[in-house]
Amino acid sequence: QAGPIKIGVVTPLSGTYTPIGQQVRWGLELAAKDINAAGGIAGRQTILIFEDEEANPAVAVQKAEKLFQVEKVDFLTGTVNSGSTLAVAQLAERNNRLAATTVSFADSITGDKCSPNMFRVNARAEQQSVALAAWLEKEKPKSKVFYLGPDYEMGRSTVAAFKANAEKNGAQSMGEVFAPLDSKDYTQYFGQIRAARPQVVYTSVAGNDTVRLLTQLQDFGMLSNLTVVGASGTVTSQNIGAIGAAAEGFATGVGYSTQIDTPENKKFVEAFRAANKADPDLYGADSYGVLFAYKASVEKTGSTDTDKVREALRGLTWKTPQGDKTIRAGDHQAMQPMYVVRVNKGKFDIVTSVPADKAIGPDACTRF
Amino acid sequence: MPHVLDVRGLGISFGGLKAVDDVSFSVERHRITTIIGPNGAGKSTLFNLISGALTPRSGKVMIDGVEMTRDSAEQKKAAGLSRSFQITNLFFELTVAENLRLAAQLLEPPSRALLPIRRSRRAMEKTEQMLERFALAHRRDELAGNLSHGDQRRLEIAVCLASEPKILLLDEPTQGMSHADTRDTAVLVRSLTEDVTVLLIEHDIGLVMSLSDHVVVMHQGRKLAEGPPNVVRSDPAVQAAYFGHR
Amino acid sequence: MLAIRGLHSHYGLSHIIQGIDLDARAGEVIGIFGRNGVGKTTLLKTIAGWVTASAGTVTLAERGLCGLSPDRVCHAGVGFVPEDRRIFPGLTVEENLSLGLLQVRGRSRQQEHRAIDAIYGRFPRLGERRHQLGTTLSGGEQQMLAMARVMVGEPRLVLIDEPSEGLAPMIVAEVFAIVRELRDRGAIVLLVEQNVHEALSVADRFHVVERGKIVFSGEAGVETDCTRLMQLIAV
Amino acid sequence: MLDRLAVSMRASHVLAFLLLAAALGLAGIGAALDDSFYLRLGTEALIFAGLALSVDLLLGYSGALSLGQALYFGIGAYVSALTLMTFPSFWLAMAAAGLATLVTATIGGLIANRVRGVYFALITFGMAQVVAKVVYNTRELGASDGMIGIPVVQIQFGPVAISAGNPVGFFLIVLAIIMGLYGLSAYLLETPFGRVLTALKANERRVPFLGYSVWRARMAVYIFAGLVAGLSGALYPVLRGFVSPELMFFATSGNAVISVILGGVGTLIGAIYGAVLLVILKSIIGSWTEHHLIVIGLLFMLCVMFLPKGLVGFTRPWIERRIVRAPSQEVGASAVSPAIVKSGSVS
Amino acid sequence: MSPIDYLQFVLAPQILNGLTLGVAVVLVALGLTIIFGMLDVINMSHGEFYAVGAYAALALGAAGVGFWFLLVLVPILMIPLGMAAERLLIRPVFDSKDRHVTTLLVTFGLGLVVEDVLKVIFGANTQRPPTPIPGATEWFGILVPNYRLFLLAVGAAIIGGVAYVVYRTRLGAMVRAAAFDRHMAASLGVPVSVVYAGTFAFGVALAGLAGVLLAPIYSVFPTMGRDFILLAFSVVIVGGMGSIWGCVFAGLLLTQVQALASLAISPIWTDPIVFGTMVVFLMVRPQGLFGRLGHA
Ligand SMILES: Nc1ncnc2c1ncn2[C@@H]1O[C@H](COP(=O)(O)OP(=O)(O)OP(=O)(O)O)[C@@H](O)[C@H]1O
Ligand SMILES: Nc1ncnc2c1ncn2[C@@H]1O[C@H](COP(=O)(O)OP(=O)(O)OP(=O)(O)O)[C@@H](O)[C@H]1O
Ligand SMILES: CC(C)C[C@H](N)C(=O)O
Ligand SMILES: [Mg+2]
Ligand SMILES: [Mg+2]
Repeated sequence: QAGPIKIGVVTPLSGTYTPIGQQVRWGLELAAKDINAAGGIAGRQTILIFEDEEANPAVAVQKAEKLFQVEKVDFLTGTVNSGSTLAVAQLAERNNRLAATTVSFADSITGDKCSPNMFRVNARAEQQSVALAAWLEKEKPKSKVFYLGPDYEMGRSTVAAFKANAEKNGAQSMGEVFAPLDSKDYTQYFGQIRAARPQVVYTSVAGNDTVRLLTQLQDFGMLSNLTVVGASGTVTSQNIGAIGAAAEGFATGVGYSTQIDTPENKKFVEAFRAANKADPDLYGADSYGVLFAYKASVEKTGSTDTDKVREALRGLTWKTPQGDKTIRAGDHQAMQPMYVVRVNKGKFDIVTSVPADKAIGPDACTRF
Repeated sequence: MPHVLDVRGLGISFGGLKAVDDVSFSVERHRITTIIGPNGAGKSTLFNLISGALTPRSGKVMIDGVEMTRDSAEQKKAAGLSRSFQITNLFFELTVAENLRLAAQLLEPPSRALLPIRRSRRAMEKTEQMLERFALAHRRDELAGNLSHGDQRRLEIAVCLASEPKILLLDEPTQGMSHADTRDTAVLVRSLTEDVTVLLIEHDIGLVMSLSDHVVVMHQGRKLAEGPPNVVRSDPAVQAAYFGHR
Repeated sequence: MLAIRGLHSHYGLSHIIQGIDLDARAGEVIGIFGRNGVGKTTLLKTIAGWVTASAGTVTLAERGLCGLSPDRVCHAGVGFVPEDRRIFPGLTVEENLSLGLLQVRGRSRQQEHRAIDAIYGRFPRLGERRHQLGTTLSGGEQQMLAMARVMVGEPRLVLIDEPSEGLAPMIVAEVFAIVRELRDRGAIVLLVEQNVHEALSVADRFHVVERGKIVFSGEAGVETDCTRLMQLIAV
Repeated sequence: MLDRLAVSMRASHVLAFLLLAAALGLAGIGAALDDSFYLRLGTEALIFAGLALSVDLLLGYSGALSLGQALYFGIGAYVSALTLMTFPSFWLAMAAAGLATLVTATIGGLIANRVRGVYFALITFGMAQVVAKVVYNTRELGASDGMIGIPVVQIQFGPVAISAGNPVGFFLIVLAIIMGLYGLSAYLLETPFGRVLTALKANERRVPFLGYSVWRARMAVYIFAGLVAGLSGALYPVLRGFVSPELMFFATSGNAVISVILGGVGTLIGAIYGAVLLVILKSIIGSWTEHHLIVIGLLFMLCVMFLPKGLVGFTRPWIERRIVRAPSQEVGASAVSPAIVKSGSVS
Repeated sequence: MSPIDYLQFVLAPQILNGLTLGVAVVLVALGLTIIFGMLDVINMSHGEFYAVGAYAALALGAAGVGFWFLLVLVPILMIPLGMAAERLLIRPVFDSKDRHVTTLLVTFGLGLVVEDVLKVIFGANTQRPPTPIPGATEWFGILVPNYRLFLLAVGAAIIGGVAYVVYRTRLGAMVRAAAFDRHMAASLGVPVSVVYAGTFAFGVALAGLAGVLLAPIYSVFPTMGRDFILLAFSVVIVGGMGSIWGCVFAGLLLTQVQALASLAISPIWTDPIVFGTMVVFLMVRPQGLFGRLGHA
């Protein structure tokens, strides 16, 4: 059939997750522009249809249903909350359409709650942890680690993944604490942290929460003899400015950095900056990449038929600014090279990297 | 036969103030007993204690010989005690007829509570009867809050009577009524005694004298005197405390 | 000094005050009588600015009061003691009283204290209960407080709605003594009362209201006027 | 003889029939066009209308503002979800949810009915907050991710079965249930018990002196409202196939309150109109602009300020006048006629 | 760890940090309790006014206005904003029967609008003004940032000042009278319109001041208004509406409950515990710790 290809985007455009939704939007818009400029997907123009999910799974599902049934989108992406992603995955199955997340971390999405109709092109908690834990072992062997995660499934999942990897590498766990989302004052956990006398703090709080956590750690003079590492969403271009000096030395395992030294990435960063007056972060980059995966598989099969595209996506390898990504057929999780990046003078420097196959971790999906 | 209402050593205090202090008296069936006393003597507080609006610190309230001191207002109401309020206390956002019917609904057996209200014939009839009797029929669908003060006072009494109580406590019923209405109310109260025992608080001394069978005088929370109207009136202590020297 | 001309007012569509004319000189007590629901309260509320007049004028000492907000009316020298007393809940007796001081601007703290103390002197019971919440006072005490609240100011016109309502004879006498005192200070008092006999003992003149109009006016001292009054209000 | 409330309720019924007719029309059109999104959106709107209805029962009649009604909605949803996942029977899920909300609403009522006014609003808010957080932290209930995998059930009506996945069929079932709940609520208000509820709102302190237990009346209406919310909530997972703790959050309770205000407090049918309108409005405005908060916020403000009685409160008097038809008494004339006390008429 | 160490390094700092959070919450709750307790208006947009204050501080600070000057300037700038909000939104619905509900909704709508407008103007990303008073002070091995000490002191001064105005001046009585009975208050000479607008604006200005003071600690972003608001409402209730001392006491109490529960039980249960505490308080003492029933 002719006419444009419609991509539905259900992402938070209001509320706490707005900054993430914004990166998703910018990444996708840039990708659509680039694709359309180069002749579209299989010769068809690509249009994006955005819906605000308000970081609420109930809203996400309703909006996703609208995109599937009224707009008849061919493909859906954008969900940020792991809860929304899981609910949308189920909806995609019931509507026999495909969806992908470019943000959610929770391992369960491509693990025990995997769905034949859901793909993940970003790095899950496990992948982030492998690279970071390996680096940590080299940097600070046998270190004592304290974990501070946000109190929801993503937080638990990231902490659990990093803990397992770090302990495998010989680190010692000194305690863990989960702080409610949007905690105002992290100083109330400092007592516990101090008491545990760790050398390293691992955290997976995100957005505004990170700003508070790191600046409060700094105010209380706790950063001086502490290495802070974290999940890839913890410090990003959206909050690094507000964190300021407190971000110095923060290290994370991530699938993307603006410093990746390839022509593709340079071009991408430049275009992204020009369009949005901001640096892309992992969400922007992963969202940019997802459209190319879809393009590749549609062009391979020559149709947008769900089953055919699914088959094409499984095992697909495609090019992104981050390098080549491959979707593992067994659980629909993208494999990608993982980088350890560290904040130095307000910028992320790549300090080491782990090849895609080393980072991916076991396939825990049993549904297909 | 026990007294219809018996009050024994009733007392309550607010902070340090003994608003009602060791008050005892009995009310004879089908008689009009009036409580008089200066402002702040504790008359309304006494009503509050009897009717269950307040729980006494000490003493007893007996209705028909049954002790009901600590029973709630609705339990006392069920035992046949109805009261009016000194400061008009109606359902201002409901119409006159609805005010009355709410009270009259009590006449229906509880099993009707979940049947359509149209089936509550008795309550409907009682409402109509009260509207007629208190000359409020032409205002039946007016909101109670929009009535003039005097009309509200009449409605207040009507609401109390609509549930056919055994004992009626009226706190200054004629307050704010015109002369004509006051006179009519007196006639009404007198006519009630066939079925009802009335306990009255009044300041209109003419009314008290002409209406009461028995008068209780309160002063500073205590009972100062008690007796037939003219005896009480000539009591020098009452003269000093209540009427003032004129 | 007080001149009311052709006053009309409405509640929604109901035409309550239907053309009232009334005059009074300083130091006069004017009784306003009538059966329930004829609009006496509404008349006072219209003067006080609670109800907007739909036509007519009210002039007090050359100053037009119609269309002014109630606080402006108050500052023009009008004190109002409404029928349900309207003691502020949650405010103590003293706080209730002290609000009455607002009518007069520019008094020193000391003068204000003196005004309050004078009130406590006249109503010892209010003094005793000065720190109690105003609404926990007995009915009579509340009436005293409502009158006292106006007396701490310097009203030139006092509107009093059924002040003897609910009061013991001794206090009723006290209340009417206050009315006299206000008159002696040179204030005009518009006194709405059901207690006609007592009211006639302080009033100089009176008007009978029916259906929002004055149907009869008389002098308190004139026997025939009083007889006519009793006929009119007692059916 | 009709009283004011009865006339108003009749006017509400007229509006209810209009809604019913419109809904049936929509179902027909939807079926003809093979639409499923709008039918399912309509179904969701009706489910939230049930929640709004329960808020209006409390607010509009007994005068108690519940800021935590989503608690019972959520409990209904979770219990229904858990039941469906172990034993996929629609009616069993409804029964289980109903029972669970009865029990929890009784407990909640015992707590909340100790206070009134603003305090009631806040205590209900607090209770919902506590339970929502507990669910949010409980991994057995899916914690923050919620639970997915609730099967699409067949809804048995004797020998016939309708799939919950059939948009028209399920829409009609939900329509029937919600309108049934509306009918039941409306009926309740037409009984003497219902009148005691209206008295609570008008002047609670006077009620005991008329011989009715305030506590009992408040408990009864609270539990009934909880049940209405719970049964509505039980429908949610059947429709969407998942539950998440957000269903219990303040936003859900708040939306229900807003629906009631939008539709008209104390009209019952207004709650339903309000909820339907709000769900549809949010869906439309959300797609139209990302700054939908501004639009919705302005809409609330304008609605409260210029339609203080809500949409139904605004239109209903018009219908009422048509119902009464008989010339209403001239307010102006009667108000000025003095109260004529026929001498002797009282004796 | 020895008990002494536990006391020194865990418990004592925990209590102290709870205290600064407590002062922050009280600062936000103060304006809320004044508007709530006196005007009987539930201002759901209070948090957004707090955000406006913070953004104003951020923007003016970036334009070179000094922190000390901001402390005065921002509250003053908030006053016309508060007056306008009162005039345009609160006044028209103030006399409706359900003042609680209508004002709650109107201000809720306002909050939504303000939040989105802030996002449009300043962007969605988090920002943070520099800490005005850097450095930290050490006591017995406990390190306390100087700015937090400053916050404690300023917070105490603000609370004292507000309490003076409300309790010791006739202004307080005028406001309460006007809230209870507009007509009667006016007839005693209370300029009711001015009083309403003034009280509301005062509460708004306090929210703005809290925004200036707290921005360096808690950072600035469009949804920051939702941050404190739930806790602040709980504080207002537990303390008793309109009661300044109740607000202070409850603010410090609830944050200590939170701090200690987070230590003794688990941080994830602090929210249920804090709100549970509120529910229990409401059941046992619905008028609040210092409040009076019938006051609102
Ligand atoms: N809730 C309360 N708190 C404190 N004091 C109270 C309370 N209720 C009543 N009082 C005090 O108790 C005393 C008795 O009041 P009560 O209302 O019973 O008087 P009363 O005899 O009815 O007077 P009146 O004839 O003026 O109505 C008064 O001094 C009053 O101030
Ligand atoms: N808020 C209102 N809305 C509509 N009508 C009202 C309102 N208040 C009073 N009325 C009507 O206006 C008329 C006059 O009332 P008003 O209170 O002035 O009478 P009044 O002469 O003071 O009577 P009373 O002696 O009973 O106090 C009455 O018929 C009353 O029902
Ligand atoms: C905030 C993001 C970094 C992660 C997202 N909330 C998730 O659940 O996976
Ligand atoms: Mg009394
Ligand atoms: Mg009157």
